[in-house]
Amino acid sequence: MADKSKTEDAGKDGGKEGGCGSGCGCASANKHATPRLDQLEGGPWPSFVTGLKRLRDSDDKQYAPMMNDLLGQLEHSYTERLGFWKGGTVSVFGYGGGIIPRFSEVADKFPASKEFHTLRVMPPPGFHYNTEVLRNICDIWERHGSGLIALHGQSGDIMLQGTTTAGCQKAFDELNEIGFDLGGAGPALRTSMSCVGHARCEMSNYDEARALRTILNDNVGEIHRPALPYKFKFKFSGCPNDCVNAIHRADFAVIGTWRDDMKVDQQEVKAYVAKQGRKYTIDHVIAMCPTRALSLNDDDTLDVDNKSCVRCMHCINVMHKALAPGDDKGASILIGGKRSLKVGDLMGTMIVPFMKLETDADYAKLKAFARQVIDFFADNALEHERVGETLDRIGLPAFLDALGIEPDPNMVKHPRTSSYVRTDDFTEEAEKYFARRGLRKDGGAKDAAE
Amino acid sequence: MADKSKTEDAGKDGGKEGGCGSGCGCASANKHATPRLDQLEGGPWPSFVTGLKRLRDSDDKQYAPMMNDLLGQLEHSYTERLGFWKGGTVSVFGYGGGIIPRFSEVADKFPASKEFHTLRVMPPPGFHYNTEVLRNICDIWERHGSGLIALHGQSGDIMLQGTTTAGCQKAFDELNEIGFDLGGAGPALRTSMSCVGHARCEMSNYDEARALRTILNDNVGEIHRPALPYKFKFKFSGCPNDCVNAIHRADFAVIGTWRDDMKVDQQEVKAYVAKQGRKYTIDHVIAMCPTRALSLNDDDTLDVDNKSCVRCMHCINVMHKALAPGDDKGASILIGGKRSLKVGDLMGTMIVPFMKLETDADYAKLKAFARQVIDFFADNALEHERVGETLDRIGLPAFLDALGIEPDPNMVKHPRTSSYVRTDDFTEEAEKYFARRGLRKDGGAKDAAE
Amino acid sequence: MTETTASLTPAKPAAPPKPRKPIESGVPDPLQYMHPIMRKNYGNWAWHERPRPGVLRHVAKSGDEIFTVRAGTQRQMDVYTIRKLCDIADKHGEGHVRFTTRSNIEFMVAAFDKVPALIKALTEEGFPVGGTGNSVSMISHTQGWLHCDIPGTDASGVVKSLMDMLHKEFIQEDMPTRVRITTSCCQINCGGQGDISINVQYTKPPKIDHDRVGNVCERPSVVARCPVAAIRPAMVNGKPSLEVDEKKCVCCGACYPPCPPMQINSAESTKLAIWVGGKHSNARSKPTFHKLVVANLPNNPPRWPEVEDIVRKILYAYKEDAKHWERMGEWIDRIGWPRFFEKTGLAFTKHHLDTWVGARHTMNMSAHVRF
Amino acid sequence: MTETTASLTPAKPAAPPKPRKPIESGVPDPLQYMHPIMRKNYGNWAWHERPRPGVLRHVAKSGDEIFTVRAGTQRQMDVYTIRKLCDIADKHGEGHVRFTTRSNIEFMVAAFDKVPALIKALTEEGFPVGGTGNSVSMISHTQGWLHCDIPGTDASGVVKSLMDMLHKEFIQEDMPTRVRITTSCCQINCGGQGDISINVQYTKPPKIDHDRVGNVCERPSVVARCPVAAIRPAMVNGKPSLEVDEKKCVCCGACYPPCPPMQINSAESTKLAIWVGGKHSNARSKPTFHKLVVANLPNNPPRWPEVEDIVRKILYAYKEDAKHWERMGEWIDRIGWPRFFEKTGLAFTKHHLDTWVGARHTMNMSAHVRF
Ligand code: SRM
Ligand code: SRM
Ligand code: SRM
Ligand code: SRM
Ligand code: SF4
Ligand code: SF4
Ligand code: SF4
Ligand code: SF4
Ligand code: SF4
Ligand code: SF4
Ligand code: SF4
Ligand code: SF4
Repeated sequence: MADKSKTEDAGKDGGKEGGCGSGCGCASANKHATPRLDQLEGGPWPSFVTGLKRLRDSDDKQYAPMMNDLLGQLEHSYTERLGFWKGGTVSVFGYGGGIIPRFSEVADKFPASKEFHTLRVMPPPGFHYNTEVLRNICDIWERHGSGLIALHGQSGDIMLQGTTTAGCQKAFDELNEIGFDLGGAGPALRTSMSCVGHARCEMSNYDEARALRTILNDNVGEIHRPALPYKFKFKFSGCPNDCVNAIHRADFAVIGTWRDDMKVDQQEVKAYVAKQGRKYTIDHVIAMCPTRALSLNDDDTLDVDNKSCVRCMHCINVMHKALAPGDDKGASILIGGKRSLKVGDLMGTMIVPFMKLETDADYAKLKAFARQVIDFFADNALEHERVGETLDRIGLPAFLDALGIEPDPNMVKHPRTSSYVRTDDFTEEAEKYFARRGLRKDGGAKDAAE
Repeated sequence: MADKSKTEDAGKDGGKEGGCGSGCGCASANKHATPRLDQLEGGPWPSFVTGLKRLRDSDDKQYAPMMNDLLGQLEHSYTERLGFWKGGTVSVFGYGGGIIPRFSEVADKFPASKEFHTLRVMPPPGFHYNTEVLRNICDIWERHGSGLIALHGQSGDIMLQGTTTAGCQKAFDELNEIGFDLGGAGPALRTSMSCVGHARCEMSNYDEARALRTILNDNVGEIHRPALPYKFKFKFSGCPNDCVNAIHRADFAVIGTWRDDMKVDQQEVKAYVAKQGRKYTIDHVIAMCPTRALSLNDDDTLDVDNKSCVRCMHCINVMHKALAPGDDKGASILIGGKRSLKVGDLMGTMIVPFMKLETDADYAKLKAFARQVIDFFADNALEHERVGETLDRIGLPAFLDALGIEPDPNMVKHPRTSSYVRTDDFTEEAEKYFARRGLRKDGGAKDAAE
Repeated sequence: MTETTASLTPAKPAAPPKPRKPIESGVPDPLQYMHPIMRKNYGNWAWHERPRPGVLRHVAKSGDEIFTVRAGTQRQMDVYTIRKLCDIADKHGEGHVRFTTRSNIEFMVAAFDKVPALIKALTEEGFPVGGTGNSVSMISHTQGWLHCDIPGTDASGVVKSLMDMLHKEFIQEDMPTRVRITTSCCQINCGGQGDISINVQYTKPPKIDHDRVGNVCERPSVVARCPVAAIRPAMVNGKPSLEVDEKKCVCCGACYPPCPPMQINSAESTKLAIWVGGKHSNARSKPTFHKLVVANLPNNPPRWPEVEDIVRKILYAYKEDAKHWERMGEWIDRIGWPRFFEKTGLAFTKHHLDTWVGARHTMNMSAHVRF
Repeated sequence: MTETTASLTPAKPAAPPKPRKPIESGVPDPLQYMHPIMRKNYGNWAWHERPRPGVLRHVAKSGDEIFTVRAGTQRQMDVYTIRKLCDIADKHGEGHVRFTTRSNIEFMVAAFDKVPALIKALTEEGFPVGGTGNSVSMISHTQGWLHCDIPGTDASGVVKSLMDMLHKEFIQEDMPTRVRITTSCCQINCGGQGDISINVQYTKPPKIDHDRVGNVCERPSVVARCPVAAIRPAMVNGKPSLEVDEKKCVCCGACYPPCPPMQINSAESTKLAIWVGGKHSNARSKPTFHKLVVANLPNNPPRWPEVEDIVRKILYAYKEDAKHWERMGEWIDRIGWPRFFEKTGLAFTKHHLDTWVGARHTMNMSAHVRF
């Protein structure tokens, strides 16, 4: 009861909280008053409002007026509780995408920010920078844009937020000269992300940055000239911890894993048990393994049933001095992750249980498979349909068939429970399986990229 | 490979296996030869064929000719690999159901068994008999039927298999006189089953037989005069081990459970660990608890987090001298279990998390709720639709609404993950919940039967 | 109260009046037939143990004990068999028996000293004693050619063949935990879920006997029965009949019971499929449906050797590898489906990939993977 | 090779030719910007530890070490802020930084002795040091009123308000395990899944501006976007427009982006909902979607106190009760949803019961129950 009633009238309090701690020139004549936004300047977290005001107050800069009206429009939104931007079409010479155009619906009140387009610029994988390149980007954006930069967008772009149509071209040209290129927007291949991985993480099972650049740079046309049925995203995580959320937020997720046994240092295991205690170890490691693949021996050493282990990472995360991934490294590929539009949220489906990623040939194979999936998508998806929806619509058997991938039990939680299927060719299909097993060693995975 | 090829030509061998060990008069003129069935007389398991022949060979009995032709038709099926019965309509005076009529499609070849109807007779719950009543049943069926009895059908009936239309009435009349009644068939309330439970099982949480008879005998009309949209089955298990498969094989499953803490005898726990060993205990009890509600202390006593325990029974099944259900006993009610027709298999859905079953009033409440659900089914199900399909079609909120049951988190694995729902009355619904919590102590369960 | 006096005192069978009005006595009271010790300690049992396979010892809170001897039957019994079991119960038992969910018979006696003689008599008469604890119990089965109007095979025959093979596993308790096998003689599957299920699987769309449809079938309701809307009304050589879109048809047979002319069965196309991992109990994991592992096995009476062969492979792979208390499905959940197919030597094909409504929920939408 | 030489040597900005042909250089090579120690030990790290909140120590197989200091930012940064961070990196760090998936900035240095000064400088300049290990890291957020064309609220403002409240939990490592919070400013939910997610939830069907539909919207494709087929073309006062069946409409807003005149937002009806238990990692449990816990919270800028209040309740119930390594959803899976609603004091309503496609898969079809 208490909380509810609070919820009821907290609306009022809302206004009172915070307050403007910045002592900025809110009142001054030529600047829009921003009483609501001002309340977002107090508090310990860095304030985007204070940043916007800094830009507004750089009177010598070309963007100052634009940012004054931008703040005016934003305050207007905070007052009306509505947004006031509409889309449109803006692009740079030679490209069809990469810009998110924004035209104000209240330009009459706030003319200087009537155009406020965003450039989506592809970052170096892993978001590595040196201060020099960051300063260069700032300088360019100070000359041709609003001075507002988001690091980074949820898809990984450097988002240069707020400029005119002319500014888009100028900013892009200079960024392009220092080695940056536009990312994706609209029905196109989108900007990608990869985790820090190889650069600084012991869990990493393949070179994420290399995989990302191998695929994306092989398909720049699909990024710059939107011609797909709908957006398509790649994401790369070095292990199943999935630090870039690839499984849900990528149409094509490459997630590192290993095929051989994990590495166990029994001395470190004992040290861990000695430090944490048996009961703690049992409850937090043994009992938390999703497949009961771990067993603690009476001498405080650990049994690992590597055949039952599903590479979830938990025990390695917990005992990362004692345990580590194996040596036969590569990645799983999951296809079809997306947010909820139309059919509901989808996680990616396991399509390639294992693809070795070590040699040039391995990466070439990955590149070819990525291209094959993009082509499938271009040819088979309905308008505004994500590949996950296509898979869901035509079913996994038809999807695998189209890609020439053999069914593998790793693709499913479990085989069908419904008897509603025509199985008169079951025996032939079984023969194919036995033939495959006879010929190939590493199951469905290998086939995938062939 | 090996197995496959075997599968291929094993068909031939099939014929060779077994062989007739009975030395029965297969050859003799007036009896049908049954070379294939004869092969089912060998082997250590009791043979139904030998039983059928015994009946055939009881020359003094009225059913001998019928059973000769029955064996003839069955052999014919084994040869043609097809069935040769068709349905029809047969019933006893005053009832519309309870008989499964069978007319032969090959009566020309096997005239004596051209009618071979089955009486479905309701057994005592728990299938308890004394030899006297069993002998009485045999005598009746010897006079008026084939002498073939199945104990029991998958729905629990005593199946008196094989008689004429006239025989049905005679057999029923005599059975009815000694206290037996026909069970269900067609779109009607069906015969029910309950586990041995209270009669001989320490896990039992309520009087299964009483619950069964309370509900079924309150609705005999629905059993005998099929008038429902489709079949409706009740099943009763004394605990979540569910020894009568209620959860999948009943439209209305009553499964015993308890609300308070389970009972723990730490001395017996220590004895168990001492006997089985720590590692074994950790791997087979602690790590097998579905909700990690168990923790083994360093002194070999057991911590049970009863709030997290889901009453799965595992630890109690394993350590049944050390652990036992609590004292606050009753049952959960799950609705909608069925086999796969049309929509695919359904397990029952948790609708009443807990209904106390102890006093006369408790059982009266159960009876009233059962009646309410049957009425809902009669009024709302489409033709040939099971209640589980109705629930699936209209959705759980509408279903609960119709029954006046309040939503309870125990009804779901988890709340919705889809944002596609209109929630403008969320606050009012929340108020109702808080009001309920204010008024009632034991959540949604109590409401159910009110 | 719900008791019906009529059911309490068995009346001497009289010449039935015609027509006789039924006594709607409903479900009889079990207490009247129950062993006195069970009646006395009804709802007050303390614990149990298994002195040996096939024998249970239940101890009541009162300290009373009751011993149960469990034996297998053919379920479909002739009156002579039932009387023989009664004789044994009267001679070596105490006149009280019960049947289990799986058609096993149980003899209850007050003291252990009666058990050996009981076991001896049952064994001599060919009733295997077992089915308790970690054994393979009786296979739950259905009607088949013996009685049903829509069967694809004969359940009793399949069960007899398999139980002959499994006899050893029935009389000993040598499995990781109790094993539940089921069979069904058509795709309707009255036998339900099992650790291993042997069910008929149709492999062709129904062959329609157009001449009979008009008279025999209520066409709208047949159309309504099809789960994939593959049936449409049609005129075939002048007669009102039905047509099936064979591209859509999933060969489920649902149209056959309401319309026998839609012949789903044929000696050749009616096959058997084997499923694993069905479970009703709530112990540890939630109840689950069984999953397809092998389809297209020949319907090969009288002993279905190809079925026996596969069941043996699956059962013994499980027996060798599963941990105590792991049901078939839980064993597979631990070791994974890839390993299940390796260990059993069975094939994984496109048909194992779910295509039914909600198939998405059976996909592996995680990076959990096994090698 | 996939390397593009163009990306390797930064060229002095020249007056852009008009029109200038783009160099389709694609994704730049990160090695050129990477800290030398990371480049040297690329792919050869051995283990790591956290000397203190906000600081990571990674040890390479070569024995090399690198220390990382992580700090929070507002993501939407003005160039002055970015330059200030560069100044700190040049003065106290080694000129190399990276950003994380959650818009935190990381400063890499070769030796621990540089760490204290770095932390001091960052803290003085108002950049909270933390976000590592068992902390509440930066909330991942989206565009909102600041830039998007369809927002229901302002993500940056919601995040700033919440991070002010969570500052303490960001700079210390006091949670059961790492906590991931997300926000989204419309139901499209660019912010994705989170342990706790704060998302816009529309509560009314779109109000249609019939005068504009004809010109602005491609009607067939709008009709096609509706997940429940609630939209049909219609003539409204003589003009071609669209109609919504409000009985069917689930207020998802999918029709709004392709057709702005279908106004889904309003100051009153646009609300916020809170979801919990989303998870992407495969650690222990498989990745899961977040689940609805509270809807209909007022969209109350500039500080959304009602949202803060609920987030606090949930977060601290979790903090008190969860075991180490249990993510929000795993904690709830263990204690159960009934207890979650008890401990947080939140309401369970009919709206929590799934009604979307496949709802059946979210029902409790077992006897597993909690009291
Ligand atoms: C900018 C960004 C949010 C942010 O502030 O970070 C964003 C902003 C928009 N997203 Fe998004 N999405 C952004 C990452 C995402 C993500 C997260 C990710 O990529 O990891 C998702 C979830 C994953 C996915 O792809 O499903 C996402 C799912 C969507 C969807 C729903 C797609 C679906 O199938 O459910 C839409 C709607 C659509 O595509 O029609 C969408 C559409 C949009 C649009 C274009 C709205 C529109 O239709 O006009 C937004 C433009 C806002 C603007 O003014 O810039 N955005 N969007 C993110 C891109 C920045 C960048 O390029 O780095
Ligand atoms: C006799 C029995 C099999 C047996 O040999 O034990 C049986 C036999 C038939 N079942 Fe069944 N079912 C029998 C228990 C079951 C069970 C198990 C249970 O009740 O626990 C099920 C699964 C649970 C369920 O109810 O779904 C079952 C699911 C079906 C179905 C599928 C229902 C569905 O919704 O999926 C049908 C088809 C139908 O109802 O249209 C069906 C239909 C039939 C019919 C009536 C076939 C027909 O449509 O003509 C069979 C009559 C055979 C005969 O000649 O006696 N039988 N049937 C069982 C009843 C004996 C008894 O009364 O004790
Ligand atoms: C007699 C019977 C009940 C009846 O009213 O007839 C029965 C009796 C007992 N069951 Fe059961 N169960 C009986 C059918 C079942 C069934 C249904 C079935 O078999 O079709 C199930 C569900 C199977 C499934 O999940 O599909 C069943 C699942 C259990 C379980 C849970 C097993 C598991 O781990 O999943 C237990 C617990 C255990 O094993 O300790 C159990 C435990 C028991 C106990 C130990 C309970 C007790 O303390 O007395 C009983 C002695 C069992 C023994 O054989 O050692 N009983 N039990 C049934 C004997 C059938 C038979 O002849 O084999
Ligand atoms: C830096 C970063 C990767 C990057 O390229 O930017 C990163 C870095 C690490 N992650 Fe992560 N994770 C990062 C985002 C993520 C994400 C994505 C996200 O936050 O949006 C996830 C998935 C979250 C989810 O499930 O929705 C993620 C799930 C994990 C997990 C699995 C946690 C779990 O139990 O579910 C681990 C394992 C662990 O906690 O030990 C992990 C472990 C780690 C380790 C310990 C790996 C290592 O050995 O270096 C890294 C240091 C973490 C630390 O803070 O102590 N990282 N990590 C990201 C930092 C984000 C931030 O600033 O807070
Ligand atoms: S995903 Fe794995 S490899 Fe990549 S950063 Fe996270 S833990 Fe390291
Ligand atoms: S990685 Fe995960 S699945 Fe494998 S053993 Fe460790 S905890 Fe178990
Ligand atoms: S269901 Fe429970 S109570 Fe009933 S017999 Fe089985 S174990 Fe005993
Ligand atoms: S009954 Fe089941 S859930 Fe409860 S503690 Fe025992 S094993 Fe765990
Ligand atoms: S399974 Fe099919 S054939 Fe067998 S009894 Fe049931 S309905 Fe008849
Ligand atoms: S067999 Fe099944 S799918 Fe095929 S037509 Fe008949 S009902 Fe429809
Ligand atoms: S969540 Fe919605 S409003 Fe926010 S950025 Fe994404 S599309 Fe725009
Ligand atoms: S809001 Fe969603 S459901 Fe309603 S009309 Fe628009 S698209 Fe359809």
